[in-house]
Amino acid sequence: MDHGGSGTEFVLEARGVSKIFGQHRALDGVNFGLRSGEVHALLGENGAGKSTLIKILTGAHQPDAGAVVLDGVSVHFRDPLEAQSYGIGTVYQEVNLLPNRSVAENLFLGHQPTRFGFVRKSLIARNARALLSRYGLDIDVEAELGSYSVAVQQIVAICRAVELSGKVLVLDEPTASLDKHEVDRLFDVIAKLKADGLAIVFITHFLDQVFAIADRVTILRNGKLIGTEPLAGLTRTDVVRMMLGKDVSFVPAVTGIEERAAGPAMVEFDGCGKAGKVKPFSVSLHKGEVVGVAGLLGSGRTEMARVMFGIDQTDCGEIRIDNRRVELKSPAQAIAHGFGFCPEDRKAEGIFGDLSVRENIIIALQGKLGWFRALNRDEQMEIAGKFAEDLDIRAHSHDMPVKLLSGGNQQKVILARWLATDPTFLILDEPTRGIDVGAHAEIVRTISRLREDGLALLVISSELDEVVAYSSRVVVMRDREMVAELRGDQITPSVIVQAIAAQPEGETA
Amino acid sequence: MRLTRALNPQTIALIGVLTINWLLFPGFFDISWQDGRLFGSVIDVLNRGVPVAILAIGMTAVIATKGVDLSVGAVMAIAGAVAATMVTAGYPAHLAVPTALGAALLCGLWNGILVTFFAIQPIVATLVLMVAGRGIAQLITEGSIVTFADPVLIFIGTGSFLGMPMPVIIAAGLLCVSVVAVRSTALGLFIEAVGVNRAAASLAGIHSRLLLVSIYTFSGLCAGIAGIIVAGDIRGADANNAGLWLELDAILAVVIGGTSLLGGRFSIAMSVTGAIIIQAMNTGILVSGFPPEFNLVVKAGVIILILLMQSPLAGRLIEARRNSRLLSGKTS
Amino acid sequence: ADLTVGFSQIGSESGWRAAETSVTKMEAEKRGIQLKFADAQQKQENQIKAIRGFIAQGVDAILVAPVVATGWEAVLGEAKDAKIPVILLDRGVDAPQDLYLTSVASDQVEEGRVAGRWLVDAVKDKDCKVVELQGTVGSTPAINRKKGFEEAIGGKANISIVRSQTGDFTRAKGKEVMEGFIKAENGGKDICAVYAHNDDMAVGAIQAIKDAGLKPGSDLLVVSIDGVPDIFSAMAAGEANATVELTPNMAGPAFDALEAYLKDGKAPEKFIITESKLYTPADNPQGEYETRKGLGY
Amino acid sequence: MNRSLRPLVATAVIFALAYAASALQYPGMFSTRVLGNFLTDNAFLGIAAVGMTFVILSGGIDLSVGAVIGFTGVVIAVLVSWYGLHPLAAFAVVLVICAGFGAAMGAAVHYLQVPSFIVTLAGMFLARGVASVISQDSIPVTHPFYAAVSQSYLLMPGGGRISVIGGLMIIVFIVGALLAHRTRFGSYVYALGGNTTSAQLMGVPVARTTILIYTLSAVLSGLAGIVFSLYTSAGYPLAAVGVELDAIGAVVIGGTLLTGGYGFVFGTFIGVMLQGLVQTYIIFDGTLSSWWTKIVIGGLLFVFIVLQRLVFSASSVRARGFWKLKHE
Ligand SMILES: Nc1ncnc2c1ncn2[C@@H]1O[C@H](COP(=O)(O)OP(=O)(O)OP(=O)(O)O)[C@@H](O)[C@H]1O
Ligand SMILES: Nc1ncnc2c1ncn2[C@@H]1O[C@H](COP(=O)(O)OP(=O)(O)OP(=O)(O)O)[C@@H](O)[C@H]1O
Ligand SMILES: O[C@@H]1[C@@H](O)[C@H](O)OC[C@H]1O
Ligand SMILES: [Mg+2]
Ligand SMILES: [Mg+2]
Repeated sequence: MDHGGSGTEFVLEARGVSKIFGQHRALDGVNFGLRSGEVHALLGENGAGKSTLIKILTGAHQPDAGAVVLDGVSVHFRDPLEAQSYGIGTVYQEVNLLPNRSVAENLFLGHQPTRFGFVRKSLIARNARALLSRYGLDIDVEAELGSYSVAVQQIVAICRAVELSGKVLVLDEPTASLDKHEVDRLFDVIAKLKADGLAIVFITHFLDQVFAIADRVTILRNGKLIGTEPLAGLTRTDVVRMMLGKDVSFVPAVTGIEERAAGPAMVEFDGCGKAGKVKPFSVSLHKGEVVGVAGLLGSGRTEMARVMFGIDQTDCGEIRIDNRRVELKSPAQAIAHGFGFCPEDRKAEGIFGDLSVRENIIIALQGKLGWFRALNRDEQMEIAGKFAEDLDIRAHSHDMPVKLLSGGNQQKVILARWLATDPTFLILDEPTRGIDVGAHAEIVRTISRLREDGLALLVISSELDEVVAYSSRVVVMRDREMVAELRGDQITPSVIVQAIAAQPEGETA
Repeated sequence: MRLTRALNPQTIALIGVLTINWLLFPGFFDISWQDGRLFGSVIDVLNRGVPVAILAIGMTAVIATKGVDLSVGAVMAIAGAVAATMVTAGYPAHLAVPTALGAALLCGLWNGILVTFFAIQPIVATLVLMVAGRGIAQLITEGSIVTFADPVLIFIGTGSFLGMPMPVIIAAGLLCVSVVAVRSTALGLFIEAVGVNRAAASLAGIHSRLLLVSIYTFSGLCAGIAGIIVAGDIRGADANNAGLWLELDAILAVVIGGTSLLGGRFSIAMSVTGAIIIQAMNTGILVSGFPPEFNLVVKAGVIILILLMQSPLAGRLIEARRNSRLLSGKTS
Repeated sequence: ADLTVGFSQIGSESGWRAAETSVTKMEAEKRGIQLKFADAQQKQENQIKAIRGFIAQGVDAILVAPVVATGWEAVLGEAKDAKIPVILLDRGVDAPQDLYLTSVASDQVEEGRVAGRWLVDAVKDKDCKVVELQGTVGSTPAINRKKGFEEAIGGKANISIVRSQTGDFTRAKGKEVMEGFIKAENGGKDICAVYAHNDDMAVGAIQAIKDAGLKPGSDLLVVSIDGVPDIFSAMAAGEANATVELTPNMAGPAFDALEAYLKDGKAPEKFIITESKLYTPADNPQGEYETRKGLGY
Repeated sequence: MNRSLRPLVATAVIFALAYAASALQYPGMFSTRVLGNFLTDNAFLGIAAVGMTFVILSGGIDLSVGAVIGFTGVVIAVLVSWYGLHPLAAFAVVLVICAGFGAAMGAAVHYLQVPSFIVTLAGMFLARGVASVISQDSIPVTHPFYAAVSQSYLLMPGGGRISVIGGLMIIVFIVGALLAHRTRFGSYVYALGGNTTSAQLMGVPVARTTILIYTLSAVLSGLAGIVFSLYTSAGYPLAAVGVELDAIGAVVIGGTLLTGGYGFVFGTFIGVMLQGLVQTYIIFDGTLSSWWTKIVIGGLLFVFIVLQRLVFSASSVRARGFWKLKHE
């Protein structure tokens, strides 16, 4: 299997790599070469095999066939540690480092400087502060990582990988939970590293970002290599076609969906809020209406949704459904009223990793039916099959554990779970995060379809293009407070950005 | 498909242990009919395996939710003590048995509340009752072995029905009831969901607290049933020794049965099989005539073997071979 | 004469021991002795802690029922340095004799011998296969009672121990092990006698024998040690044949010796050996049952 | 104050208060003698609990502790009394055996992916079993070295003694604390307890660390066995039954989370001392029957855990703020 030390233009290379999980061929004879001083975007649909490929390149998985070649020499990384020792730094997808340890320790774990065998804590703290300040992050590096937001954690993960990468930096969807400002900063860093001659692999589903920084792209589909090309000659449509094998009309450029304020509201949150989490807000939704929620990271959007779904109980105001006052003390009660909620943190709050796709889809419906009215297997199969088809969920079997699906497909499973309960009001928190262009378009289409079917939807999203595309009203959050409600002509990206950024009245910058 | 599912590691292990028993003691499978009941070593394995099997039924549910119940041995002692002291004090068995079960239920409820509402880690929460519970049992019996002659209690422990020992009938009944309860309702799915991801389960509208409390209560109830059987068997409540260290056997049975200590997928029937494997091993040691000082070594050896068989490593080795076959098949 | 005496008890693992504890408390009360009781839950380390605690409190004397024979030298030395007399109850220790005032105990080897001699007399020249239910593996009474019994049947070619397993001194294990023995020995028909290291196991074994359709006491002889009430009621019902009494009243002689010593410095005998009395159905088992019933067995 | 230290400080305060309360009731408890006894009597437990702390920090558990203590004692006694080996040589031999035993358990946990609960349960049966196969009887160790060790101590004012084994425990705690909090190995242990997958992807040598953790625990159990053997001058296969539960109790009372990733070695020290305090209090009281002793021990365990829970959640609610409480 040794391909020998013949000269090569590549720093790191995959030659004919295959990987099989169970019955499923996740990678099939893939070749991939990475040059020094380039940003190489790795693209493909959810489940195309991108993460699997980089896990093989960095020692987290072993290939079933083929070879990994470093500087022209075939290597067998036993584990990521070994890859690190060759100057390969990696941010894996959805890996949250160690929430129980300090930021500083997370940055330097495995290569802390020591003296007489003892770790030099203050030196590490100093280095950590210095490192993070390059990303404009000024936080207490001795506090637990878990006490920071996902965004901060993501930046820490990137810093750590950069710090480790003498040669190669691998970033698997590093920008999924960053906002624009932070993404820009990351790109500055990447540009600098590239200038220093590092080879950088960059995985993302944001094509804008690809066109902003990538030099070459490699595209995978169904575990097979479709091609590697310089980006210069490609258009968005080319890339999408290569990824999906067909053309996709991306987010339809409709704006200003007419409001359905006519008639009584179906759900009303009137002055609801929770001390310390989200200030009182008032939102009402009609049948067949999508309300978008915009705001910066940490502006309190998720907290608002949690109050709406009865996870946190409102401590003021009142909630009305069809003009009748109701109490929401638990998600179960909310569900009984026809609510549904796709949480933002898919892994921690959404999926049941070890349960099957089928069970993941029917669980909320079953929860609604109760302990005794159990759906039998055939009914479950039928429901799962229907929604899997509607949402185009790609799983080779509905009995496989959902954790083995790619991220995007997991997201669709959760959406299917709520659609199966036949909801009247659906809350979606970042439903398109980490989802490929095809699926993205599909989810946006689904949202529009659900609206037409008469559902009320509240959609939290950081992607303004998307918000604009489906919302009939947009609620803007800032500092845990609802600061604006935009409608009609106001629903444009620029107005929303303004609303997000404006200083509250009476305050000066 | 059917066949491969029947040939799981547990069944193989059980067959293995029984075969060894038979080799060591050729009369192992002899069964005779005596005084209206079946009589033989295999019957003994079932009958003696009952307490651990019943504990394992409750323990499976607890473990499936990512918990563990260390107090079951002590709860057995409490239930036995309550039943025995009541019948010796002149109460009829139809009052004593429900009271004993009620006491066990309360113990389980207590565990459930500690785990759910105080959010104490299960192993520690139940450690409290494991330590104190035996004291409570002794408090009830005032330290002595309370011997009784109540025919109902004795029948529960030693009677027979259709030739089968009463404990086996009770365990089989409990097994059926609980399997039906979890599999023909959505309970099983909910238990697995809570064990796999409690946060997500709550968001999906499952009443996870109620479920957890019920499951610990059920585990307490199982321990109570086992405690009454054990007391009835020896016609007395031995608060100090009843159920001593049985929590470990019950956990072992569940793990041998293939339920992960990390929660999630579970099989009550397999846990009961695990209990029978453990008892087959114990009975094997008894009839084979090994010197008693070897008991623990033999037990350790068998456990290690079973776990080796079940280990994901074994599965992975097979998978790796298959994958390389798949790939080479492709190139050729 | 307000004495404070510390008592480090092993635990409460058997009916006999529970009785010993309650008799000790009764004896202390009778004499106006203040008893500080510490239950060691079967652990030697806890007993050592308890003795150290008693020394730190400055009690007038210490009673110990040592869980094992070894390992007492240091702590008994400390008691000696503090001039606190120590009396051993029911089990002995491997330590220089000047470290304790006296030891009140049965001769456990003799208990085994008494049981063995009874069997030898009972079976005469008949062939007899014996099954043995041992106490907890490694415990002193188990080791000694096995030894004594084997000595007593040693010269007899017609008596042999065919199976021996541990029943952990408990009824439940005694019953389970006996069931196994019965299966292994031709449905119990080949067994002529059961020797149990304590009565609790014998009580369990009797039930197993009955369940197998045999008659304990006649089809199979049952001999055991302790003399707890339940074995007397079994004897009264003709289901047990002999038991060797181990008196739970070790504290009585111990307190007598202590009081005499404290009054006029009279050193008692080093070893006060309680009688290992044999009881058979001829000894009014029902009466014995009644007298023992209230002693906390 | 560092927030993560709060549970530790709380535990220490609870201990101080409990000790003060018992000393008020029984003035005899406030003496260097009793303090010295605390150290000596709990030395073996403390040493074993240090190993247990590492295992629990990594998210595992070690049920073989008590059995390894018993096994070690028997082997030492056999080597010294039957084969005439010098005790120090015997110590070296058993420590090597224990290291191998621990490494095997660690390897099983890692490579076979069997939960540590079960691996170490099998280990417990094996160690106890082998010990009783070697000898059922307790074997006295009579050697001048043993006598010398048990007669050497530091005298404290007031007549209390710091014995060799008590001192050894303190050293083990100090070394253990340094190892856990100041070395790379220590940070790997916490990393495993935090999230094994993340740890592995971050380059923690998971296999090596896991094996080392169980090796460390077994070696410390072996050391505890040596201490136990010095303490009782004997080897007995049934010695130290259930010590693993006491050790787990000490670790947990000391503020280490059983799920791994959080805790302090020094907390375990306080946990051990608290348990010693409870026992000593019960002995000084002297009126509790066998059963009340158990009930009181269980009750106090409950009280300490609940107190700790309160302190822990108080410290986490405020600092973790809004976005961590989600997971309920
Ligand atoms: N450990 C595993 N066991 C079984 N199947 C797996 C495993 N990991 C990944 N897969 C499968 O391999 C395929 C490729 O997954 P991979 O995570 O590489 O996709 P991806 O391209 O990174 O997708 P995404 O954009 O959603 O992150 C998917 O079908 C997935 O279900
Ligand atoms: N990056 C951060 N830095 C500081 N505080 C944060 C950060 N992220 C979240 N928070 C805190 O969490 C609170 C609510 O967060 P929440 O998750 O509800 O916000 P969000 O708008 O939904 O953001 P996201 O899009 O990340 O989910 C914020 O008010 C803030 O105090
Ligand atoms: O039954 C008794 C046993 O429990 C005790 O430990 O020692 C003496 C025995 O007779
Ligand atoms: Mg991926
Ligand atoms: Mg959010």
